Amino acid sequence: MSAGNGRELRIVGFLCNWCSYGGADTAGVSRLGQPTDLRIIRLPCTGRMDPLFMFKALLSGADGVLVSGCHPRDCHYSEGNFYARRRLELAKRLLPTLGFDSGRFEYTWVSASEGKRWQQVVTAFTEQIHTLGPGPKFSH
Amino acid sequence: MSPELSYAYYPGCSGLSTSKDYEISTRAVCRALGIKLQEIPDWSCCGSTPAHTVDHVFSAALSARNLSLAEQMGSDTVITPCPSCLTNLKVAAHRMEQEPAFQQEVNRHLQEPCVNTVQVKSVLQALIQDLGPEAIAKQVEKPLSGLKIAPYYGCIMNRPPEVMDFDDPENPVAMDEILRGLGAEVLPYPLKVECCGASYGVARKDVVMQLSGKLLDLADSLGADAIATACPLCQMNLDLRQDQINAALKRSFRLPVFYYTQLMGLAFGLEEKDLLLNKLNVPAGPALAKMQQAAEAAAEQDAQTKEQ
Amino acid sequence: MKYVAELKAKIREKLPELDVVIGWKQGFDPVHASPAFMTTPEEIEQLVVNPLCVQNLATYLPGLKGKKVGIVARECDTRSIGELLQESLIEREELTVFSVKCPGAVDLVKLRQQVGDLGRVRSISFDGPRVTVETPDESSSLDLGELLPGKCRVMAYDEPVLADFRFVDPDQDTVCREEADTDLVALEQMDLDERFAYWRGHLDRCIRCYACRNVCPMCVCQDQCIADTRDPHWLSAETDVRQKWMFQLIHAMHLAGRCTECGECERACPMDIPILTIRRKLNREIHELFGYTSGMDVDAVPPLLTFQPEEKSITEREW
Amino acid sequence: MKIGVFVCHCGSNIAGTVDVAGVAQAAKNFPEVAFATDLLYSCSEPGQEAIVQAVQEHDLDGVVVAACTPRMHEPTFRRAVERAGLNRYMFEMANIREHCSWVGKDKDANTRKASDLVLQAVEKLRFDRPLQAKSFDINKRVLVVGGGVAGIQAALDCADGGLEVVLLEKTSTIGGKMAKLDKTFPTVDCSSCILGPKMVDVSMHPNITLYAYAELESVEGYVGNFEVSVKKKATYVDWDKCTGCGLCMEKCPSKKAYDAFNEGIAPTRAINIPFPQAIPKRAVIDPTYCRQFIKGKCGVCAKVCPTEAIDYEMQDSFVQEKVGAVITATGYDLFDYRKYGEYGGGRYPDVITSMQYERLLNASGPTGGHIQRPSDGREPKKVVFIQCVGSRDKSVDRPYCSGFCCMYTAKQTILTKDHIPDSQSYVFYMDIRAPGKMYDEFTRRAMEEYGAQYIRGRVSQVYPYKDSLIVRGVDTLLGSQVEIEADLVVLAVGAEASRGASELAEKLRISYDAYGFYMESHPKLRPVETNTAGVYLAGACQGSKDIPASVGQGSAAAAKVLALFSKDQLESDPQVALVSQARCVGCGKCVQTCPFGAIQLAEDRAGNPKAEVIETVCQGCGLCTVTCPQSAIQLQHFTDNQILAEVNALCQQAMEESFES
Repeated sequence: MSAGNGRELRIVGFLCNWCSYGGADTAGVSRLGQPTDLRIIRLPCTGRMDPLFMFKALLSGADGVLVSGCHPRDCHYSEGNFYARRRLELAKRLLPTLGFDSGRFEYTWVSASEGKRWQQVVTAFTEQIHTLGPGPKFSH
Repeated sequence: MSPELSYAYYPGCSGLSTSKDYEISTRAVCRALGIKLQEIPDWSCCGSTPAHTVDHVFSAALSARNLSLAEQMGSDTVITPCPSCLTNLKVAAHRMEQEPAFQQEVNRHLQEPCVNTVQVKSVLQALIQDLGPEAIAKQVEKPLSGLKIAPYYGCIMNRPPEVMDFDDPENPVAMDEILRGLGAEVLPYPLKVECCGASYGVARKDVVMQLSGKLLDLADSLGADAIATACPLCQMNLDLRQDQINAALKRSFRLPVFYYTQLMGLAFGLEEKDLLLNKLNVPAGPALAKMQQAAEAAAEQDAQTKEQ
Repeated sequence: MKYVAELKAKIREKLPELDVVIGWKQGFDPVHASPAFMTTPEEIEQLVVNPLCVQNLATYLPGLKGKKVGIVARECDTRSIGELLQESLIEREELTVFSVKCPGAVDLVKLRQQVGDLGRVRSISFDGPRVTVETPDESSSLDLGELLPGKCRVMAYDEPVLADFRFVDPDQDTVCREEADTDLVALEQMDLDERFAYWRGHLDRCIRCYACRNVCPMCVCQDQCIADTRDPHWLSAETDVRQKWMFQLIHAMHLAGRCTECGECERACPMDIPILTIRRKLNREIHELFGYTSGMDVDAVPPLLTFQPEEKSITEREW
Repeated sequence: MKIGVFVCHCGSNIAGTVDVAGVAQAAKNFPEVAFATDLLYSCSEPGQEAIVQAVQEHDLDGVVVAACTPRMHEPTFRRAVERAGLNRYMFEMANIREHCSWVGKDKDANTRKASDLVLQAVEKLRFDRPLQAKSFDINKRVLVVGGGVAGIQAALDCADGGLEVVLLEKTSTIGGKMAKLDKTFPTVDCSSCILGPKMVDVSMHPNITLYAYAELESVEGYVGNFEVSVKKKATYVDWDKCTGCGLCMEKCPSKKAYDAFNEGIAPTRAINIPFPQAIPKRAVIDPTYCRQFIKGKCGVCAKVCPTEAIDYEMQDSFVQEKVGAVITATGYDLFDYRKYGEYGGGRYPDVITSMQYERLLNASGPTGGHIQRPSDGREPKKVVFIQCVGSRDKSVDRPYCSGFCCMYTAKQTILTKDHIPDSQSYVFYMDIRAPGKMYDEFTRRAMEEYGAQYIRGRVSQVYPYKDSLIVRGVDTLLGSQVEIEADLVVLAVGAEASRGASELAEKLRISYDAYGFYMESHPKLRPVETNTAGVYLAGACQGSKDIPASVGQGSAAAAKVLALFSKDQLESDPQVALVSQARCVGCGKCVQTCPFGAIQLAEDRAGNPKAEVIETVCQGCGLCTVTCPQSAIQLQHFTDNQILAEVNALCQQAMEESFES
């Protein structure tokens, strides 16, 4: 179940502990197969997601970055994802100006019960990154 | 008044034969409402029943040919009065849209490939959605007051819903709205999408007797004066075979079965040559007379109130 | 400017109540003005206001918090002051704003392109839109409009955001103007690869002097900047382009919704890296998303420090 | 630092698709790793013991376990490393099961991924610091939201255990759905006879404060110290004066009010007490029907009330309560029977819901327990029951089984026969779900002793014909169409999340599933806990369930609260924000954004403003850390350095490749 044949690309995921990390667990418990490119970093909340982590990952050679949190209004901490949405949307919009395809970064909401949705998100995002190919190279 | 409505028009084979009254009255009503129908030149069979039971590609190609002709006319919408034609045209378009490979296969059979850009609607859908019930009601000169009608849509006008995408598939109301606008009393007719027996009329007449008999029975039990329908095959089973049903079920139904376009024409005050009411097997006379009586009674009462 | 005498008089009048008044004075050569920190009547006499006074003096305000400060500010400078007030980085009661109608500004990079080595300039004088530059060899007459820095061409300020005293010459026109942002337009005409190469090329030249940061009025972290610490360790001392790029992104993101586009970063950059473009892009997106322009309303809440449960302008992706 | 890495096989759960030994071998080369091995079941007693021994033998000061999700066993392993003498926060988990072995098929790819995840955990662990929990006082009162049978049970158990209980009920009486039922399955004993005494116990219990006709307005705080605001909706009757005599109801001239208790099967008065056994037995005015409110004049009830309790000017009022834990027992609502147009619910008066039927059966119902058709009051002889109305049907977004409809339908066929001996019941069903004690026997009795005819198949249409209803369906066992001329059709409507469940969840900060049912912490092992500390679930709010299961969960939630309150103090999670005084410039942005008010501005010795975190209030979300431009405030255990280390660990290889070309 690998998106695109050939070698893996490097995708870094930032997931909130309460919803999306749980959603990814639910997908695992249900054995919902996914491409293997993604590596997940657990955050307490998407409010902890500094958009600079995304830039840091892309500048460090990640080919794609995915952030997922609780659906708006369902944040375990009430408001974290509301702030995150503004910050992440803004950061996403800056990417093309810097020469990065904005499709290299996505943020979304997946609840702890939405294992199926998580599978869809991972699969679709991994396919998207494979379509874009490896990120731009820094050496001349 | 909204800008003039104009459609590519697909009459369908039965419109030229068994349901000539439907076809003629459809044209007459559209003319009265200012709707322009441009008949698709050199149209051919839609591929209904015989073709699609044998070969889906062939059946779709027959429909696609007509769609392709409509495209060449530069039209964006085809309308047809016949639900069977509607189903076939829509199923072909739907499947071609879903499966590009199927579209290619279909187009292999056609001289001019079908791009599949034309929308297909029933005349009923165009009347209710594009023109609207108010515009129709405005055209009424002789309201059908006092006429109790059971509206009968037939089984395929709205189903399957994902293809037909019009009205409620279990409880459609488009025709109800139009008839109500004509001044008729529209009965809540729960079997409005039940099967009439359809083309079993040839192979298993007994099935038609049962199924159509049930439809007539319910309409009768509700006190209907008439049934309104939108489908040539339904009309035929209910009207042409009403005597046979009576014989088979030992009943004595005398329910005229109108095309809803005939009723519209009546209310618009159109002439017999545009309605062909004489083509009905169960005569419309008694029902219309009843309506007449009701109208006269109402007029009398009206006059009395004025005197007072 | 004709109002300078009046301005000096007002500062003299107010000086006893103030710890310091910040303005400009003639610098070390004819083409440079430098910030003046006036505490005595003598120092007030040195005050000048002309298109060479290019520094945004609001930069000094957070560092003087707790003191009674007077500041000579052009319209665009008051936007920075507005933002600082909004973020409670300075106190309104401690501040006296001597608002002057901007006489225009000279981008010294552009001047150098016109007249060559600036060290050879003997004198420079201004007469409305004309600029006369004397060198040992020649005297040239230039159009001030051609010498304006980029920031004066994308946003026009007729009035200050706030002022205690206002100084305007009779029939003095607003010099800055609102035109297309040519840098951003040029960048947006490139494809993604070209843009990436553009920044990789520019940012590779960065020498990490942090002048852009030090001059920024909104960079209030200063000594505590995360570029200068290992805890947290956002940046290493490596000289590769990623570190430099990351620094500029940190700077830009920390200014998102706060940057007042004063252009000091770009002016101070010894390598002429077009870093203001990134900030302008962010500001433009913020305006589109939240209808917000930094610094213009002292009572507003910066858009990244608040939220709406339903964000009208954000369309999230469906999966 | 000396780090130990333990890679779990989890039997074949991980080892089946990950080369576990290979991962452990690779880990030996990771920075500061002094020991690495694989374990068959790391969470088992021998597994934990192996970790403890390794820590002591190799003098480790940090442990990484690569196994299942930390949401499952992080607490287990933290206790283990603590037993080994380490601080429990010197521990990280790599999730190589749910996020790796269970979702990837390619063993090589999985192994590489697992190895990356272990490196990531090691890099994070290198920045872990020992954290110490703080203790804080707790308020040993409990709030129970919902006065159905689950809430009643939870409230009584807590109160009997010595806790002060605040019980909140949305309607004007407790009792919930169970109070409406006539009999209960499988014993066919009278519902109000077994519930009634419990309701009385609630009203008499000295430890229970009951707020009926009240809702939860807001919740602040955290486990041990919640502050809740309760909205007492205006009843227009002063309940301190009202004696429940019912005179007002008798005299009220507005007789067409909607009777929610009787499911709208008959009207009630604009001022009413829902049923004679109501607790509290107090009257409420429904202003949508009251003439005083509609026309501005009437005042009959005010005139007849012997205690002058009527107050037309009454407004909603608010009460603040402090509690240490919350039990939500908000129950369920019934599927809207109008959604299946083909059954004619809402259009044909003789098509009713099972709950409406329950009211017709009930001796205290509007017909006095005589089954009468709503249309003409005639006693029905043929009753058709349609099951799974709003259950197990994707097309109406209700794919789940409601679990209790098969049973109550069987009960209703039995009661029908009892009430009308010459009647015949027909049941259209999909499958009979009767897995409880004595349940299957009960459905068999309905069929065999009471002669209910069970037809396996769905109904396609119900329509009126003359005086009766034609029910058309299919008998899938016979493979034929069925048509029954029925006098009454009863729709066995399924359960759905109660309306307003999601809004309440948002106030309590608990999760709910796609259908609005509250999420338990673990579907098997933590069925009454939520992921929000101090908030527990009881009854059908967590998922459809019958009375015994609801009562059981009510007691279980009470036991959880009693265990929580068995200590005088709780330990706060030390994974909270910490301010670097040196780096803070006192701009107050963190104060502005903190959702909990956990940060305040204080002055340092020099009088400079500095942010200060109230540790027991901070919930550890990390919003402040991102807000602070100079990163002066760091969420411990999720510091910038830790997340950066994880990013670097994951990107290292990619970075090197990027420079190759």
